Amino acid sequence: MKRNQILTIGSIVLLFLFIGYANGHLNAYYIRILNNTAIFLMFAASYNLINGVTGQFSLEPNGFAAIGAYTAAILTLTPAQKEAMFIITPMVPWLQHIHMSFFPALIVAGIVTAMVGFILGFPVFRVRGDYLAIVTLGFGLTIRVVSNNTMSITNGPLGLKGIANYTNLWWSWGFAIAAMIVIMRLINSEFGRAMKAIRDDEDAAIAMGINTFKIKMIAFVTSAFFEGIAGGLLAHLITTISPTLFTFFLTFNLLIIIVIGGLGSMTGTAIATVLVVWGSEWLRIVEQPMHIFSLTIPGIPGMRMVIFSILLIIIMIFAREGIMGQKEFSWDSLFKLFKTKKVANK
Amino acid sequence: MLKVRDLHVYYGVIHAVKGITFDVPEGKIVTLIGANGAGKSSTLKAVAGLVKPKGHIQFLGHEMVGRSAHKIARRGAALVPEGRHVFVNLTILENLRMGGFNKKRSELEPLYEKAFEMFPILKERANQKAGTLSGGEQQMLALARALMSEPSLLMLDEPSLGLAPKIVSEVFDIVKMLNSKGMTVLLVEQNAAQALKIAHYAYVLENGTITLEGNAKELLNNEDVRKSYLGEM
Amino acid sequence: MKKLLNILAVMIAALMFMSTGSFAKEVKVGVVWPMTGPIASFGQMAWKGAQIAQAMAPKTKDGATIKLILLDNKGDKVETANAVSRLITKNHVKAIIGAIASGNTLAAAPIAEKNHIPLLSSSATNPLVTKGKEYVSRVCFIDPFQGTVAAKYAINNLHAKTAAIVVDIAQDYSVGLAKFFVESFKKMGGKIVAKTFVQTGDQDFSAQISAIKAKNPDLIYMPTYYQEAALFARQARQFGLNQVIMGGDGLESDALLKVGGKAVEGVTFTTHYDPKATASKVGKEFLKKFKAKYKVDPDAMAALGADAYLVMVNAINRAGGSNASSEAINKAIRSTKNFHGITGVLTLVNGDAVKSAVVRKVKDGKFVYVTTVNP
Amino acid sequence: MNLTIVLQQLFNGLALGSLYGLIAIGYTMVYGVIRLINFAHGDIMMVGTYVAILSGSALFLPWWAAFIFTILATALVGVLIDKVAYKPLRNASRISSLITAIGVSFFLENLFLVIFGGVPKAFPVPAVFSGVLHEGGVILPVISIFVPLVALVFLAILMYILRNTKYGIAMRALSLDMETTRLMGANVDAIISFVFAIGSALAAAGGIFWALKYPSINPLMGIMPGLKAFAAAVLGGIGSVPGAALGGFIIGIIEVLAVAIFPPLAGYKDAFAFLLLIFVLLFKPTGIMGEDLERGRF
Amino acid sequence: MNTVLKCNKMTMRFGGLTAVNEFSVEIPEKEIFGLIGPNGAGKTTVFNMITGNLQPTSGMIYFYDKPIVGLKPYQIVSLGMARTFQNIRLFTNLSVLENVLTGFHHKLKYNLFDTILRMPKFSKNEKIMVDMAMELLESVNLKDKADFKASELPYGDRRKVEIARALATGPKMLLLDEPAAGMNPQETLSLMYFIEEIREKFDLTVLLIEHDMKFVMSLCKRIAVLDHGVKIAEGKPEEVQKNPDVIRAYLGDINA
Repeated sequence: MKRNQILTIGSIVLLFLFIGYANGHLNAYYIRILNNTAIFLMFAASYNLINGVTGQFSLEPNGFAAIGAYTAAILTLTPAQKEAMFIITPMVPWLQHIHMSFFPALIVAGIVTAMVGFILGFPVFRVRGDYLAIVTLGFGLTIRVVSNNTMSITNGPLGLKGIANYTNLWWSWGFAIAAMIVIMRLINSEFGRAMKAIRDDEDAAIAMGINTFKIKMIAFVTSAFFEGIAGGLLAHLITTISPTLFTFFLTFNLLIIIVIGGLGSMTGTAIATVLVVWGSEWLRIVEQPMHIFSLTIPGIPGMRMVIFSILLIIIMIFAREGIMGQKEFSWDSLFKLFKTKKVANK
Repeated sequence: MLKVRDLHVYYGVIHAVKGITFDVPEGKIVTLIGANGAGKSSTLKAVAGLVKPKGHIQFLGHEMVGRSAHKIARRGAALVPEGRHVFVNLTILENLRMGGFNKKRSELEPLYEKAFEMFPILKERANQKAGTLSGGEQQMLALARALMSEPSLLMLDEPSLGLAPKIVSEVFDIVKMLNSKGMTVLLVEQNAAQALKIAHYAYVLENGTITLEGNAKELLNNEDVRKSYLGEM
Repeated sequence: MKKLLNILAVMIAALMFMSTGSFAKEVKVGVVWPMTGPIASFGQMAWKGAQIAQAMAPKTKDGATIKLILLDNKGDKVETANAVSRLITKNHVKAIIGAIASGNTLAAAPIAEKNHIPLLSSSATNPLVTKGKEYVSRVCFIDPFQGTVAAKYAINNLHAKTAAIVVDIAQDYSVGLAKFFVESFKKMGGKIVAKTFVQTGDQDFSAQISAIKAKNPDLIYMPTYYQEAALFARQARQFGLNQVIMGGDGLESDALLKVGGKAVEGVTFTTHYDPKATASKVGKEFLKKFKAKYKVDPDAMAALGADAYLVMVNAINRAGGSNASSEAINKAIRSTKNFHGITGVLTLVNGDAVKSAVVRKVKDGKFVYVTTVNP
Repeated sequence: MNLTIVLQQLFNGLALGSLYGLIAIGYTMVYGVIRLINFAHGDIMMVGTYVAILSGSALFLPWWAAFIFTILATALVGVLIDKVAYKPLRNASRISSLITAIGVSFFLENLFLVIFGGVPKAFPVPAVFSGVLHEGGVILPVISIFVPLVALVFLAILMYILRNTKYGIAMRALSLDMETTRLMGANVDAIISFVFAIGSALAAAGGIFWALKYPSINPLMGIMPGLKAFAAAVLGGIGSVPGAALGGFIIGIIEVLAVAIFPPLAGYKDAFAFLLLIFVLLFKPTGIMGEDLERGRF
Repeated sequence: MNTVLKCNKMTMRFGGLTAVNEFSVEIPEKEIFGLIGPNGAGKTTVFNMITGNLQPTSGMIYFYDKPIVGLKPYQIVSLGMARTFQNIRLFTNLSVLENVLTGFHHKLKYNLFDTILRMPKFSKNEKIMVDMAMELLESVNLKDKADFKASELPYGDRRKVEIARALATGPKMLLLDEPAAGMNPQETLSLMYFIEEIREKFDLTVLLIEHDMKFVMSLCKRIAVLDHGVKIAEGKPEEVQKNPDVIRAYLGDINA
C-alpha cells in the first residue's frame, strides 16, 4: 500500500517538475499541445465516468463544455471589455458588472455546469439506452442554439473575444490531475462500485439496494462539473469563444478518445488522450504535399477526419476493448510484469 | 431419419447437454421427457440449428452440425418452439405465410386449405392478429405454421406448456393423427403421461444425460420416471 | 478515381512517414484556412485563389521560392490556434495568411501578437479583428464600411424607404453586417419594417417569407452567405415575394447563380471585387489563369485569397526579400499603400484595408458590375 | 394571422414534414429489425443526392432514369455499409454498434468533403417540378405538392410490401422474433440486407426530393434532416412505419407554424424537434404510435 | 412465531393475461419455504412482485407486518429482503470481492466528501466493509478467489458469490430463484447443505423457487404449488407429493 502511494505521488511530482521544465524550455507549439492534452484529458475522463464507468451512453459533453466556457469567460472579462464587445445587444446589467479572478471563475463555471447537469438529469435518466443517447444529443444541440440566440448573455454568434490568456501548464495540468484524483477516488469507493454495478447489470444493482437514479446522478453531475471547468480552461487558452466551437465534433473527438482508451478505464483514457491529441497533430502530414524519392504526392486536406472515422470503425469491429479495456494501470501489475520477466530470464 | 450421436451443448460455462445419443426412425413418434432444466429444449435447439452443439446430428443422411437454422429448416426439419412463439403482431394468415416461407406462391393455396381444414378455428380468424388468440389457439397456429413447410420431421417443444388439460389432449390428438398419416415426430415434453401415451419410443433425460430409454408404453408405468419428476428419494 | 488513388497514395506515404525535404532557398509562409468543416467552401475557394497568385508570383525579388504551408483549421478555433502555433514554432514560418472567419482569426491573433509574426487575414471583416493589435492585418474592408455602402445604395439608387432584414443568427458576419446596415439605413431616413432570423444550414424559409410578405417592404436586406440566400430567393419568388434582395460579399459565389437560377435575377450585393471591372494587369492575368485552371470565374473569396498572397509577397520584397525578419515584414504589410491588387487599389490603415467597394448584381444568370463606391 | 396564412403555413409544413417522414421510415425500419440507431442514415440521403447529380452528368441519364438509378445505387450503398460496418457487430453490445454508426456517419461526411469539396453544388431541377400554382390566395409550388404525394405513395408501397410480400412479412416477423424467423427457413441476413436496401432507397428518394425542393447540396446536408428525422421516428414510436411518417409531419408542421406565428423564435427552430421529443418521451416513453419495445413493430 | 412475509390475494395481470391470480401465503420466521410449479406457472412473477420489480395489479404484501406494495426495490432491500436471480446476474466485470461489497451499499457510512478527501471515516469504513466481505467469502469458501473477476469463476462458485452478495445486504429474508439450475447432482447437494448452513448462521427466512424436486423436497419445510398462476396446493413436501392435483400438473393426467 505505502509503496504504491509513494510511487503515485512521486510520478505526479515528476510530472510537475517536467511542466516546470517545459514552461522554460519547450517552444510555444509544444506548450499549446500540452495544454490541449490536459484539457482534453479532463473532458475525456469526465465523459468516461458517465459513459464507460456507469455505462450510460450519452452525447452531451459539447453542451457542458459550452456552459463552462461561457460562464468562466463572462466572469473574467472586465465590464469595459464587455461593453465594447456587445455591439448588437447590450449585455444584461447584472452580468455586465460582475467580474472575478481566474480561479473562482473556474470553480463557479464548474458549479453552474454541475447545476445544469443536475436539472438535466431528471428528464434524461427517465429513459435508458438509445433514448438516452438521442436526448443528450438533443441537449448538446439545444445549448448551441440557445447560445446563438441569447445575444444579451452570450453575444450570440459573435462570441466572446479578448478573454485573458490565463490558462498555462500549471493551471491546466493542476486541474487535470485534481480531476483525475477525484474521479479515481470516486471510482475506488462504494460509489464507483455501484456505478460499475449499474453498467454490468442495472436490475441486479437495484436488487442490491442501490438507488440507481442517485448513483447515475452523482456520475453525471461530477462529469458536468469537471467538463465545465475544462470548458473554462479552454476559453482562457484560445481567448475567444463562440457557439461554433461547441459542435458535435467536440463530442465525437472525446468519443474516439474514450473508445480507444477503453470504456471505463481512466488510465486508458489518459493514454488515448495523448495518442489522439498528438496523433491528430502528427496526422497533418497527410494533408500536406509529400515527396517520396522523385514522386510528389499532393496533400489531401480533410484526410485526417476520414482516417479518424475509419480508425473508430476498425476499433469497434476488431478491438472493442480499446487499449486498457476496463482495467486500470496499477503499480502492482507493473511489478508483476517485471517479476515474470525475471523469472522468464532465469 | 434422425440420428444423434454424442451431442453436447454448452451455454458459456454451463454444460446443458452432456453427450446424448438417440434415434428417430421414420414414421414414429419419439419423445424426450424429463423435468425442467434436464436439457430437452437444448437438444431440440441443437437439432434445429439455433445453438451450435458439439457431436453429430445426421438428418436424412446429411450432417447438420454447423449448418445455419434456415438451411436445416429448408431440408425439412420443422420445430414448433417452446412457448409457441407465434408472431403476435402478424395475422394468422401471415403467420402461415411465414411457415411456408420457401414455398412458391402457387403452392401456398392448397397448403392454406389443408391447414384450415385441420384447424377450423384458424380459418374463422384468418385476418386477426395472432396475439389475440388464446394459448391453445396459438399452439394450434404454431403447429399449422410448422406444417406449412411440409416437413419430413416435426419437432415439438413442450406443446402442453401452460395449456388447460382439455386443450392439451386436443393437441396430442392432432399430433397422433399427423403421425398416423406418416409424419415423423420428435416430441419434447415435461408432461410425461400424455407424451408417453402417444409415443412409440421414449428417452428420459436427467441433468443433460439419458438415464432411461425404452418402449413408451413400458415407461408409462415405470416407477423411476415418477421419481425423476417428483423427487422421491 | 484519380482522387481515390491520391488518397491511397497519401495514406501509404503517411505510414512511411517520409519527410518533406527540399534544399532550395525558400521563404516559408503559413496558411490557415478551413479545408473541412462547415465553412470549408470558403477556405477551398481562397486556397484556389492563393495558388493561382502563387503561380503568378512564385519568387521573391532575390529569387527565393515562396513556400506556402497550408494547415486545415476545420473552421474551428482550437484547431486554428493549434495550427498557427505549429506553423510558428515547428515550421518556422515568417508570416501567416489566415483565417477566413473573424472568430477564427481572433483565436489566432494573440499567438501571432506574442510571437511577433504577422497574421494577414483575407476576409475577416469584423472590426474587432485588428482592434488594438500590432501584428494582425487584413486585405478586405470592414463591415461598418460595407453596411454603409449598402444602405447608401439602397436609398439613393434603389429608392427604398422600407426594408426587411434577414439575419443569419449563427454567423457573426451576418449579425454584424446587419447591424451596420440598419444603423446607416435609419440614419438616412429609411425604416426597418421586419427583422427575421435564419440559421446557417437552414433550407426552408417559408415561415420567414410569410412574415416579410405581410409587411410588404421595398427591399429585403439579407447579409447571409450565398447558400441560404439562393434558397431563400427561390422560395421567395415562388411565394410571390418579388422585392429586390440585397446582401453583402457573402453572396458572391458561383453557387448562388447555379442554385438560385432565375430566382436570384436582380439580387444585388456589395463586394470586394468584380472580374470585369478589374482594369489592372494583375487582375486580368489572375482572371485568365483562374478560368483556365478551374473553368469558373473567381469569386471574392478567391480574389481576396490571392490578394492576401500578393500583399504578402509585396511586403516581403519591400522588407528586403528572403532574409527579411518577421517584424520587418509586418511593418511592410501595415505600410502597404496604393497597392494594385486583384480586388482593387488598397491601402492599409491600422491593419485594415481602405479600398473601394463594388456593387454587383445578377443579370441574365451572371454577376454584372453596377458601380464602384469609394471610401 | 388570417386563415390564408395559416393554410399556407400548414401546407408548407406538410411538404417539409413529408420529407422528414420519408427519411424517418428508414431509421424506424432498421431500428425495428436490429435495434440500431443508424446514425449514418442522414448521410446516406446525402450520398443519394450526389449519386443523382453524377448519374445525370456523368452517365447522361434523363432525369427519371437518373432517379431510378440513384435509388438502386443508394440501396446498394446501404447494404454495403451494413455488411462492412454493422454485421460484424450484430452480437456485440448496442453501444458498440451505435458508436460504429457515428463513425460511419463521420466517414461519409468527410470522405465526400475530401472528394467533392465543401462548396454546395446546384441540383438540376427538371421543368416539371418548378411550376407554381395559386389557389384562393394560397401559393402551391408544384414540388411542394409532389413531395407529400410521393411520400404517401412510397408509404403505401412500403405498407403493401410489409403486408403482402414474403420478404415484407418476414421483416415484421424478424422484428418480433429473430430466432423463430430462422426456424421458418428464412435467411435472416438476407432480410436484414433487404431492410437496409429499402431504408436507404427511401433515404435516396427523400434526398432527391429534398434536393428538388432545396436545390443546393453539400456533404454536410444530411446532418440536420437526419437528426430531425430521427427525432421524428422516436416521436412517432420507433419501430412503427406509419408512426415515423406521422412524426415527420408533426415536426415539419410545428417547425414552420411556430416560426410563422412567433417570428422571434426562428433562431430556436432547430431545437424544437428535440424539445418536443423530450416532452413526449416524458409522458409516453414509447412515442406516439410505438408499442411495447418487445412486442409490435412496423 | 412471527410471520415474516404475508401475501394477501396478490394478483398480476399483463394485458388480458392473468399471470398470478389471488396468491396468498404466510411464511413464518426461519422457515425454508418452496414455491414450485411447472414452467410458466407464474413463480418468477410472484418473486418480482415481492421484491418490488413489479407492482401487483391488486392485493397486498406485508413484510414483518409492514405493507411494502409501492415501495421501490432498493427500499425493500433496505428493509431486509434480498434476492438472487434465475440466470445468476453477477457484475461480471467486477471482482468477487467487489461484487460482495456492493451488497453493503444501502448501509454506506461515508459520503461523497469523505470519499473525495479520503477522510479517516472513509478508510475506516472501507476496511470494515472489506473485512466483512472477506468474512462472508470465507463462509462460502471463496476467500482465495476474492480478486478473481466474477466472469472467471466456474458456475457453481458464481451461484455462491451471488448468494454471498445477497447476504451482504444484511437480509432477514432471502429469495432464491432456481438456485440449483444448471448444477450437477454433487453441486446441487452441496448447495443444499450450504443454504441450510447460512439459514442457521444468519437467522434467515428463505423463500425459493426450484425445479429440482429432490432439492425442494429435502430442503423445504413447506411447499406451495403454482399452476397457471393459481395456488393448487400447499403443505409439507410428502403431502404435496401425493396431492393428485400436483401430480396432474406435473405428469399430466395419467387416467385421462
